[in-house]
Amino acid sequence: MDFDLTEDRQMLSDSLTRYLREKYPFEARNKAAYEAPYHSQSHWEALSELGALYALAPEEAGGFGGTGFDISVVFEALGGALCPEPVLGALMASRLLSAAGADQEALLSGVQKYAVATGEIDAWYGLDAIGTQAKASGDGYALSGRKSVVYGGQVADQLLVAAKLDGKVALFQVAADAASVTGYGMMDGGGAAEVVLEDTPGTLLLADAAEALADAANAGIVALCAEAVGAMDVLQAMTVEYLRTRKQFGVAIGKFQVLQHRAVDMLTEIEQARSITIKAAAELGGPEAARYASMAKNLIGRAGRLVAEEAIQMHGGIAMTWEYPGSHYAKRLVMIDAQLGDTDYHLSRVMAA
Amino acid sequence: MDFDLTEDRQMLSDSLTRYLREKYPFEARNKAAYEAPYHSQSHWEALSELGALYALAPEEAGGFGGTGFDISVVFEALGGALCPEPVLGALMASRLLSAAGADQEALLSGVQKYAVATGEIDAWYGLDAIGTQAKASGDGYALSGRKSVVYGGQVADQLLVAAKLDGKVALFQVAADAASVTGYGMMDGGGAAEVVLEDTPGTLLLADAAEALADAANAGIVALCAEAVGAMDVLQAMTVEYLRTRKQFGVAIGKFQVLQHRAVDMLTEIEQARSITIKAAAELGGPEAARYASMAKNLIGRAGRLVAEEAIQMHGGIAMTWEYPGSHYAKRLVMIDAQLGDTDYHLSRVMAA
Amino acid sequence: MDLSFTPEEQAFREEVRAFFAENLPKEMSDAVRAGGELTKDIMDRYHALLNDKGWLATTWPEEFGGPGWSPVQRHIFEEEACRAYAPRIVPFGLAMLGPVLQQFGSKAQQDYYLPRILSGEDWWCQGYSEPGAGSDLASLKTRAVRDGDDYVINGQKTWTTLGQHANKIFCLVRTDPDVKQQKGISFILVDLDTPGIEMRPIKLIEGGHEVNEVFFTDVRVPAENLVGEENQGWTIAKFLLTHERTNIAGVGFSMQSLEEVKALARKVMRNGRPLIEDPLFAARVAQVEIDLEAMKLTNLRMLYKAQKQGAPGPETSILKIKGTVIGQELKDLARRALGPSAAPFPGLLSANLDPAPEDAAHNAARYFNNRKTSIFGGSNEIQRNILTKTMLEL
Amino acid sequence: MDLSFTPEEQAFREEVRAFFAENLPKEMSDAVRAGGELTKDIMDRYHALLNDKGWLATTWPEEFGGPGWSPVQRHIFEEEACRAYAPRIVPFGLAMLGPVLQQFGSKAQQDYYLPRILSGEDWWCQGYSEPGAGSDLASLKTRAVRDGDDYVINGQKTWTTLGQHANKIFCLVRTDPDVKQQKGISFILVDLDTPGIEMRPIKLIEGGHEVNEVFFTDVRVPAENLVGEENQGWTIAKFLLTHERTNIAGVGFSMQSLEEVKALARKVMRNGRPLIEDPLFAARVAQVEIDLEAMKLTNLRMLYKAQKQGAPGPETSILKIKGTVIGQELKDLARRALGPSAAPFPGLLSANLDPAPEDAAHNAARYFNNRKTSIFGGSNEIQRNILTKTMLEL
Repeated sequence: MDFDLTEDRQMLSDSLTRYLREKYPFEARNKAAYEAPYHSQSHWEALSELGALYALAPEEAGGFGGTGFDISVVFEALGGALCPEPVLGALMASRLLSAAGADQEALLSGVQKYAVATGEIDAWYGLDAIGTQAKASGDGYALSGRKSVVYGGQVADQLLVAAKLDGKVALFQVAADAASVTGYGMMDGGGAAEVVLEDTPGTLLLADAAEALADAANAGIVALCAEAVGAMDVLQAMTVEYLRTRKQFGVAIGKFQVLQHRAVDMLTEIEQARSITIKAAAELGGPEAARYASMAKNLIGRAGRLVAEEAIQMHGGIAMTWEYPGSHYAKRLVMIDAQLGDTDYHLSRVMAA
Repeated sequence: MDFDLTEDRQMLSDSLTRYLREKYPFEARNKAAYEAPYHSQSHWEALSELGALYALAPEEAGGFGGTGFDISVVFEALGGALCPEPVLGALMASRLLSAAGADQEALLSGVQKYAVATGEIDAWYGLDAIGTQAKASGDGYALSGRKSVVYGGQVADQLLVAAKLDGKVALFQVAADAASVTGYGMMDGGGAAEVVLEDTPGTLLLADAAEALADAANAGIVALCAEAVGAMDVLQAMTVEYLRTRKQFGVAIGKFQVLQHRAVDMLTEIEQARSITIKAAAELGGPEAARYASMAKNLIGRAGRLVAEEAIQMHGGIAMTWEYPGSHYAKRLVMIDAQLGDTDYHLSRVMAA
Repeated sequence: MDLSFTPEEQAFREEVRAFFAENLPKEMSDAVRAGGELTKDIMDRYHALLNDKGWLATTWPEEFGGPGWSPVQRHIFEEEACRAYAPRIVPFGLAMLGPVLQQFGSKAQQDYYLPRILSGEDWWCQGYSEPGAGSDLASLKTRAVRDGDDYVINGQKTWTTLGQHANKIFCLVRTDPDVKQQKGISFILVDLDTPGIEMRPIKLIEGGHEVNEVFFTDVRVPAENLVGEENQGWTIAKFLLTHERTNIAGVGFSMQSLEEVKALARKVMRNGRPLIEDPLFAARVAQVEIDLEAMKLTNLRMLYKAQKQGAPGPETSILKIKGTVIGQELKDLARRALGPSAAPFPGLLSANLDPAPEDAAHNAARYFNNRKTSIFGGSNEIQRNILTKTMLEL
Repeated sequence: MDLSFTPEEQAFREEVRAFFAENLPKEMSDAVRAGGELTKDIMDRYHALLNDKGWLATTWPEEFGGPGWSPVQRHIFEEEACRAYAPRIVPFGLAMLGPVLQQFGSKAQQDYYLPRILSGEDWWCQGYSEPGAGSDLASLKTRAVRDGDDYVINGQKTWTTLGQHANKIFCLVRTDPDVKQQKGISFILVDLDTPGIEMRPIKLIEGGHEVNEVFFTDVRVPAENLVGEENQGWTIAKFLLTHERTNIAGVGFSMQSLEEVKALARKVMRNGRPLIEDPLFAARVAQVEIDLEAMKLTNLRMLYKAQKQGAPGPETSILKIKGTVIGQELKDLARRALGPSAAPFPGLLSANLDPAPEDAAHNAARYFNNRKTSIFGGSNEIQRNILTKTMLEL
């Protein structure tokens, strides 16, 4: 049993954290996060150069990581800085390309951006209800349907699209410029796209992609949970600092016992969130991966909302403003619940197990 | 719109409250509540004489009340004193006898005690799964099956038993001494019985009793909710008084802001509980009775648990003792949830509507 | 004990309902349903619509142009306005300054200002909060110094709601710095055109512009603009706080939200079936529906008590606490129901491309914006402190 | 980062598991499963069983007769003991007084008392709390006055767990009333046979006899029974509080409870189907299962940290708070699962008539009894105060 990071991972964590803090400070983050194209090409390249993408894939796929703990180290650092870059799409695409045995050097080097397009308006989280259809067409396939809220889709070069082929969910690679892609910004920063496919050509990667998509989702969940833990730590620290300095009725509000105990409850839930994220990371790739991913995503959804709402409430008005960084952390923590399955979806999965 | 009690109801409330406080104080209550036969015949008679039972039935049935507000006035007074007498059975039986057009003077005068036997081990709250069967036998009927946790059954003279007859749920009157009745005491005081029927003779009251049983349950729920409100008011007052007088670290613990705010949250939930009980009482007998009864029982279940647990926690060890009256209020408030459908059962009914 | 309304009250409800059905432009109710910020034009026209009917100043006595309604009638009016998806009446002139002037203002102030509030000629905003004093109003620092026939004001106000539309502001200012905090405060009326005033927008968490900062630099205001006596401001502020807090529980708005959530959950699909059939989501909805049903009664009970006693008691803080929690829970469900389609920043996508159903694109923004309700108007923590003192006497 | 146990640790787990499988009498595990109070006989025999194996004093160094386990081994042992439904080891002699004597006791005290704890000859109980001082230990009033070679003790202790089985008590007493509260306290060992001691049972909320009051009237205790220096008691008390609080999160017991709840929910019927198929109940179970799964890791993380640092940090208060909340939630579910059959007072009905399934008749009693866990050992409010100071530094 060992709860310390390996030296390599600690170095990666430190270098990412330092870069984000020094080179991608909050004003720059907000500009990239809320103005088209809802990310920053130069910071994307810098993160790639620091190895943030290579860390997401195992050696056999050309990376130097790829375990749950590699993923969580990267995303915890990203979460601490509310980094809006489309790294999640890269992670999930990397898992899918590995499953397909496809080359992914362009992905890991950051040269090509990938987005994973599974969700549809009537099929957000599961795969059963997917309506997008693929059919053979000449040498390849043609896809028709609409993919919604494709995270990172607004700047993706390549889309990995889940579509029904002969009744099974298959996976295709589609060049973004072959599809009708409408990008937009998000409530919590960063971007996504609506992707409309009309007999759009695609390359078949996996004819039966259910398992690979499940693995990619599990990896994505570990990433989102780690991102949330990173963001919660920062928001908790900001809140405690505010309690220490803000005065009302002549004393620091941190002297009010009610706020003290509520801050302790935040701390407790954050430690629980950290724990379940470690567990989900440890189980990633194993037979229990989905179960622990669901546990983690459920707990993160609850803890994230608690931390966000309590942080706002304890700050008072200031945290209701765009200018205060804490408000953006709160938004991210609430909105992260809707990605890759929300608290209720994952609770249902744990119930069914 | 008028939220005051009528003069008659106020007088009834006052006389019951005064009697219970002066003549049935806590030591007497505990003795009756926890020692066989788990009630007190003399107090039962006194309550009857004060009109507590006549108030539960309308004039056409020989009473002088019978509306939701009559019921809630009586039970709120009983709840404030944690009265263990089997009045709930009388109320529900009175509703059933009214539906059957049967005479109920023996019930309303308190001469005969009635208990309503619907619940079974595999069919606590609904009627669908009832396993007790009735069949024609000579001039009457014979019943076979087992009824569990029949509140007040330990001292009942008459049992009103729900049993399947030709596939429908019918209602029978069974003399208690014709059945195998095993009485026992309850965790929160008062008594109940296991009733085993083996070709036990019964008189048919209603061949299709579903509607009457639903009405009796709705009335019973109004009663339990009012009882809980009465008990919550007392436990809240005890808690606030304790906060005022108990000192730790040199100050009254009521000066700790955390306890203040939690006591306020108790108060808030009690006011909500009072409100929904009033609403359920107002709707009793009408087309929406079941819906509002379910709402009330769900809210009471949650509020009762909150008030009980918070009262114990804020008192500390003293409320963990048998000697302290507050512990018995807490027990009643928690256990009341299991009677006539718990929070989840009633939430499901609201969901389905 | 009788929960029914009188025949007169029921007739009144019918009258109000018919009025909205016939007179509220669809464009207004559509804008309210859509959930974004309302334009000044819509708010102005709604104001005029009610004023023409004589139903604008619902809390004013008839002598000043109010409709002379009982608290129950006002309650019915508010319920029906919510039911019709009417805009909210902007409260600063009508619900706040109006009663203050009627109670503390001079005859001249009443004669001049009250008609202008009704006509819409003046749009008032509120200068109470300051950057350093949130819930701790008594510590405010904005100074007003008497200089001849004027006061000269220096300082800063914040959280000034809809100040961008206003031409006037009423302020609490410190007129005596040497006495105990509450004692040296005055209540003064200021024209926003006066030189030395600068209003700057505050962008809120969800991106909206609803509140502002107001900076005062050597702003000269005629002394006749003082309301009541000098240093009487705290009395006026408390009057406003304990004065009937209309619809503090927000029951009507929560009923609106509940209907929206239910409609949405019937419409959107999750795991191959309508979301409302997911027992976990349905349980969340039913739970808050029950709490809201209880809150309706709690609200009426306190309304009844206030009507009997002539003024609401401290227990209205219960309405504030529980009412905002219910409202926030409903906004949470409305956001949650959308899943990922809650995430796009509203307004960037055309309706046919927006993954959220009609009228739901603002749901996430509304959830975040709505967090304010447990903070402003005396935070829920302050309300608990009040109840501790008044109801628990601890 | 590696969550797996070493091969040695896994082998140890197998060894412990095999030991319980082979040696724990079914009658003991049945009694634990049934959930009522355990008899002194069962507790004594379990004590002897572990002592014979050398696994009794899990936290003691080998020199004093401990097994020399690492914290991880102790954790594994506790998990397996829970898994086997073994009784709890009574902690007062083994987990509390033992370490105190090893740290602060004289050689003579160690030589005399430690073997008697292991052999079971002495059953210790704890004299800390007093009627006027719950969480506020420093305000204790029981006086010990030096008189020749004795101390004369007067006062009252309460919440003395299992004191009815004990022959000895260790007490915190005030030896100097004139100094600051914490400074005048001493730690002393008292034979319960000494004249002037009276022990009275306290009946608990659910009807059980688990704790007692102890009255001291002119009780003469030899001065050699003092542990450490006079007025050093507070140091010893703090040592005990910050000393490794074994299994404070109660993870093993909660895992036991979770399995019981699940088994029960598969067995009992509600609305015509097994309760576990009711989505609302299943959601409650899954929710607490997730919290418990996280708590397992939180527990291990803090164990790991303690092992590295040599002592647990203040963050163990998190284990206490969240661990008790999870345990209480599970007891609530176990009671809730029974519906009305939770209500009979346990022990009054024969098994064939009891409406509750086997081993579930005590579920309501256990729920109520378990409320103590968030009160004793430093209430959860005190734990939050500790975390406020130590972790938040507010």
